[in-house]
Amino acid sequence: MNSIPLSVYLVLALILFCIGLFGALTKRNAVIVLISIELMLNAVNINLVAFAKYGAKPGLTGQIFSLFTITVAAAEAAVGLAILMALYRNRKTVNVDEMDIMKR
Amino acid sequence: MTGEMIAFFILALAAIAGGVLMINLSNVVHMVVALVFTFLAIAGIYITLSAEFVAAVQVLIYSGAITIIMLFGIMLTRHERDTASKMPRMTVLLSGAGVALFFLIMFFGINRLSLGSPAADLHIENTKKIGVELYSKYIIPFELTSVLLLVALVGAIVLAKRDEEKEAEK
Amino acid sequence: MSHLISILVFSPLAGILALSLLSSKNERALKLAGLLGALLPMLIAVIAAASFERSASGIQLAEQVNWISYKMLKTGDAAYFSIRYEVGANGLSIVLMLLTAVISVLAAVGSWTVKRDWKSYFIFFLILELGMLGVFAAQNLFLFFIFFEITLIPMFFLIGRWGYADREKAAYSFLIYNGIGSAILLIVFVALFMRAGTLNYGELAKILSTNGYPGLGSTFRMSVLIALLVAFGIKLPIVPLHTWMLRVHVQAPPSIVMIHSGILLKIGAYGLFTFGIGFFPAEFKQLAVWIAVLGVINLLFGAFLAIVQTDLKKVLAYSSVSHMGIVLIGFAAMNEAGLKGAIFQLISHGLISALLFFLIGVLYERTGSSDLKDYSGLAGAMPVTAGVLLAGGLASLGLPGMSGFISEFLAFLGLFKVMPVIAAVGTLGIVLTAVYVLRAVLSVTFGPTRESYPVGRDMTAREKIPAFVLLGLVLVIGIYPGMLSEPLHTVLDTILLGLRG
Amino acid sequence: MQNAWLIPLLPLLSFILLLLFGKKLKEASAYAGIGATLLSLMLAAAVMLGQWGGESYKAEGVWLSIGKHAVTMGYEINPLNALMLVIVTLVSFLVHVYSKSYMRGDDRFHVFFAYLGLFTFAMLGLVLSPNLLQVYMFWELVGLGSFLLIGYYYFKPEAKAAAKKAFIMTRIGDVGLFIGIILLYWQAGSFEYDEIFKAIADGTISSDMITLIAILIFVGAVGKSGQLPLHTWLPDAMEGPTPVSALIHAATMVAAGVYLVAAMYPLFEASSAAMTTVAVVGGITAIFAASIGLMQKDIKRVLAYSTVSQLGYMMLALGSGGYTAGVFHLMTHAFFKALLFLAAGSVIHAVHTQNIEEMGGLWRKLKITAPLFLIGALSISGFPLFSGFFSKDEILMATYGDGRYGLFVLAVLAAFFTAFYMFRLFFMVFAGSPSQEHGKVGESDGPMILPMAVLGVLAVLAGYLNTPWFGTFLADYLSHGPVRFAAEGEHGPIWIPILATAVSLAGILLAYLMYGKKKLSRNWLSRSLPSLSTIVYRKYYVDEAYDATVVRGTTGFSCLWSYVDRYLVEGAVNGTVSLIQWLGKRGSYMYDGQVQRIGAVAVAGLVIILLFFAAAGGYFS
Repeated sequence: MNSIPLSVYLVLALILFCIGLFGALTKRNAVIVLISIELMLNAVNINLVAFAKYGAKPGLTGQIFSLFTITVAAAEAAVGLAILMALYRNRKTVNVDEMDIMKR
Repeated sequence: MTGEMIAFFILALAAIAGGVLMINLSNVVHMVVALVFTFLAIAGIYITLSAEFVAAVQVLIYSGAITIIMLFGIMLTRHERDTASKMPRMTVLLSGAGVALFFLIMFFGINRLSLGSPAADLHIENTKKIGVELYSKYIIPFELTSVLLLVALVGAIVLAKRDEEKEAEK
Repeated sequence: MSHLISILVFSPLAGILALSLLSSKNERALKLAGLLGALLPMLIAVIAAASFERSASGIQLAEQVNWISYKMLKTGDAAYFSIRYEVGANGLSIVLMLLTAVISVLAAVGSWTVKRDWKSYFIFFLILELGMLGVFAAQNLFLFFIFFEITLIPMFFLIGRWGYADREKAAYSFLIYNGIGSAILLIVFVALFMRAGTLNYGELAKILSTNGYPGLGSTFRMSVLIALLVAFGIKLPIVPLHTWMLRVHVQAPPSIVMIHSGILLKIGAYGLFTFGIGFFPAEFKQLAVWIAVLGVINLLFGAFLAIVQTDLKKVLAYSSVSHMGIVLIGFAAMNEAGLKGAIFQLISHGLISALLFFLIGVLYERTGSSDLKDYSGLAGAMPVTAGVLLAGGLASLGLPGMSGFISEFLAFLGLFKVMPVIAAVGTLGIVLTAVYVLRAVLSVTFGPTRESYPVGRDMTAREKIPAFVLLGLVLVIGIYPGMLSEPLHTVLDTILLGLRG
Repeated sequence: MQNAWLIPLLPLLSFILLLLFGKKLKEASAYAGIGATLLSLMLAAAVMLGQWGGESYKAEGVWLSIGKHAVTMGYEINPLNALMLVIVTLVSFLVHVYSKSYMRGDDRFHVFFAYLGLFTFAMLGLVLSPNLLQVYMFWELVGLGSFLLIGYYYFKPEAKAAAKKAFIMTRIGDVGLFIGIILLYWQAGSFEYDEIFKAIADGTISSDMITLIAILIFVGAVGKSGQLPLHTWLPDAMEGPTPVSALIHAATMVAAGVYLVAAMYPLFEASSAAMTTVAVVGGITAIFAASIGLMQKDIKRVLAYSTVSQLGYMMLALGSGGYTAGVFHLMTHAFFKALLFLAAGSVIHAVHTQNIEEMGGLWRKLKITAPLFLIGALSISGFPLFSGFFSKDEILMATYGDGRYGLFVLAVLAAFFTAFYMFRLFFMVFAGSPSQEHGKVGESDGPMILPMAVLGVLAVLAGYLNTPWFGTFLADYLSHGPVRFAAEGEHGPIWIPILATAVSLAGILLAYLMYGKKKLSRNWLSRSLPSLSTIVYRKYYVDEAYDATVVRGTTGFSCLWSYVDRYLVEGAVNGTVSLIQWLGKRGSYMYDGQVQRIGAVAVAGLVIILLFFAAAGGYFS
């Protein structure tokens, strides 16, 4: 039954997190950057759920936490996209490298 | 090799493949679709971790809601093909190196990590137990989440709404 | 358990409260409130000093309240890390608190020359006093650090807003140098806390004196001591970390320099004494030669530079550098005479430099300059001021019968016992001190009297009080040092016990 | 004798009183000073009478404790300091009286008397001290008194410079004393004279150490007593009012160095090298200063150099083992030199100049001052039967008896010089005709004459305290003290007094021929050897040499360090500042507002922290 060790889940989560991170850092399209961040959040969720089962103190807490994370992620996606729309309206682009308002 | 393992490997492969595809594709819509695969595979992995409710939520929210929002976002904005404006090679390489280093360090950290024996009873009445916990022990965070969602909703609307006064001025 | 020390430390808050209720336009009331706000701590300090048992050793008037405590995962079972609110006084700190309170009152009187923003000035002033009192009252490193930081911020504003032309640069260099010093202190304190598990002075000293306590090896001790030396060396200051202090001396308003030179510099020496020698006697002994050399360098460097300065304030600033060298010399001697000399020097220099800077304030108000070239023959126009200035200068150059001599003599007496050659080089400083003090004082007071001087504008009664009080204290200590040495005796005994191991 | 502590306190009281209320007392403030010193004088005389043949008395209390050692303060009466007490109080009293008239009309009259009180207090305290620390403290305080009085005319730049010079030069000597005392403390474990002498007698201190300490203490004496090479301040100190010169720079303070050596005599005796040093320095100073005195034109400067020279004599006596001779000469010198200064003051008071070339023919105008000056001059020249004759003889005999014949020759030569320049002075001032009109020249009034008369009597009689003919009262008296000196060869070869007389008469005669009768040209020396005379006139260029080496050296060194401070230390600080600014600027160029770059940097930082953490946590092991 317990033939799958915890570390395998963690490594999977790590791989997904790294993919998400790489995407967030290198993609120019803002939508893809947002979605990469979602991927990173998902990787974290895997960790939470994995620890809920295999952790030092197994229990439901990890799962509940992941639920909260998902909620927050959804909210984040909505707001992020709203910001994106507003930006797009002003600058007619979704390229991240053209968004340098923060410099000023 | 048990069935569980096989299932896990297939799902993990699917998840990673979706991610890698997302990185390598050039069409934005294709990228999002590739990521749907990953989200679905992650939902499967939740099931192997005896978290059926989380898996269901994952399918509903990620594969459903968030993906749809993203697609809307893509449709509402104009997109050149992503290849037209590639990142500078240097940035990509450096970011890649940083991420790889990060990966290595974390990998060494979590390698051969094992903490106690797995819980055996998580899958029994999983949804019910989560519900009970959420409405008793975690009631305050739960309510706070709802407030957060409301605020996000209002905020998203305010942000995305055209500035009518300004429009009117024009 | 009496709350006397706590009341003393936080008594400036009363003045702050009163000031904050007053209108910021009402100059007289504000100044009066500031003065009364400083008088209250002095009264309490006198009461505390009176109720202090002189011959008893250890911490007196101690207070202890639990404050923060938490458990570290790794250290296992019973190791609760707790930080308590603990204040108290030993013979040295009660004397320094008294000195702080007295000099604050006199500096408040000296603040009459402040021209604007009296309200915020006096509020900062009282916060500064609170911080200084707290530094000496604190009985653990955490509180010490907090109060130490509390002194920095008001000082920054006091220099930066009420100083002379180049005040902002002075304020920033004060803040940055002392900020670096406190950063080092913080690291040291945290390291000690993690390794020893307590921050209380007494407990720390006990733990550090037991050999082979885990995690407190000789390398660790030595590096902590050196870090302390650097941190307090900035405050003291030790050459070459002195440049900030010169700027502060020159740019800050004279009443603030009274406090700065009189008390704040002493915090460095107090820290070095309590933590450096008190916690790490054996390591300090290993470094003693170097500290003696540093002390002599300070002494001679300050003196040589003071000879060629053209600004009275700069002369005094370098003389402070020079005098702090004597503190180091006394510390390096590591015997009763030397340590006593160093501590006497703390108090004596506190009084003397406060006096001299007060006089600079008086002179500046009348002539608008502190350049030596702009002065001549003041003895004719302002005989009392000139006389007090001369007396202050003589005290500064260590004339017997005044407090400076006792400290100088004892410090050298101590050092000659252990390092006669270094001490002999240091005695050159005695001659140089005479040279620069006389050069500065005589060019102000002697010579043909300028006609432009306002005759009959000698010190007013308000100005005479601080001048004569300070001069009187200098004389009293100089004539009968036994008065001061008695409460210090028990402190020194404790420290010397640690030295013998 | 138990009341001896009152002796110094009375003048202190006068000082405090005058400081506080002097402004209101005005001219009356003189009476406070005079009264205080008169009381002190009476007490001192009582103490000395009680001391005659009695035992030493000592009282002290703990002042400060250093570990187990208790440093005490107190007072001690022994034959030596009882004698000093009388000398000091007497001269001080007379000077007070004299000043009342001399300083009349000065608008800081009360300050002058306050300073006199302070000085008298310090000097008496110094004399009464039973331990070296206390000696050092009062030693510095007399320096302060001297400094204040030299700089009394604060508005005169020369006075300012002289005061500063006096303080700093003596302080250089004081540092030697300071080190000597400290070393002695760690060797003998005490500051007390008794204990120190006991330690020396027990031989617990190595002989090299004794020599070192003795020489260091002697350095202090050199500074205070204006011995070579720290003598230059004393002639400059003549910028002070003349009574001050009489009190401080002739009779009392400058003798403190001699007193110190006398008080520490067992220490010096324990080291022959130290004794030689004292004798040689004294002998050379005697001839050196006397030769400068030959050429000076300022009446007070001549007397000042003569003081330096006579102090050298005393040192020579002490260094040659002539304890009594040294102390004896100290006493006689105090009287006749004070007399000379006061008389000089009277002359200056009358003619308002100090240049002797502008004087002349005053014998008839100053009918009382002139004979008194003559008494002083005869006494200092060693004219037979005057006090200086006896004390100088003793010194010569002691020197001869000690076997240092080179120094003996120097001493005889110095005696000749002394006689010559004193009478050069006398004839130039009082004989001949006035070279310049001074308006109405009047004799001084009673308060000025009286002290001079008293001193005149003493200048003659003091010599009979210790003579080969009537008995050696002084030596007997002093031998009761704690200082056990070797029996001296008072009865040296008979030709020595004769030689001394001859030399002094020769000097007087030569001066008479040159300046009284004008038989010989005054200027033969400056004409025949112009360079030598210039060198002597310019005081061997010692001042200039010090200025060129020590003063400029120190200033240059200071400037050098001030550049180091400004450019190296400040520069390092500024360098750090600009480095950080540069880094910040570069960093801000990199920041172009792009979110992803910010993110990338954050990740890089995270990775670095993780690397550290992993390495420290032993991940990779």
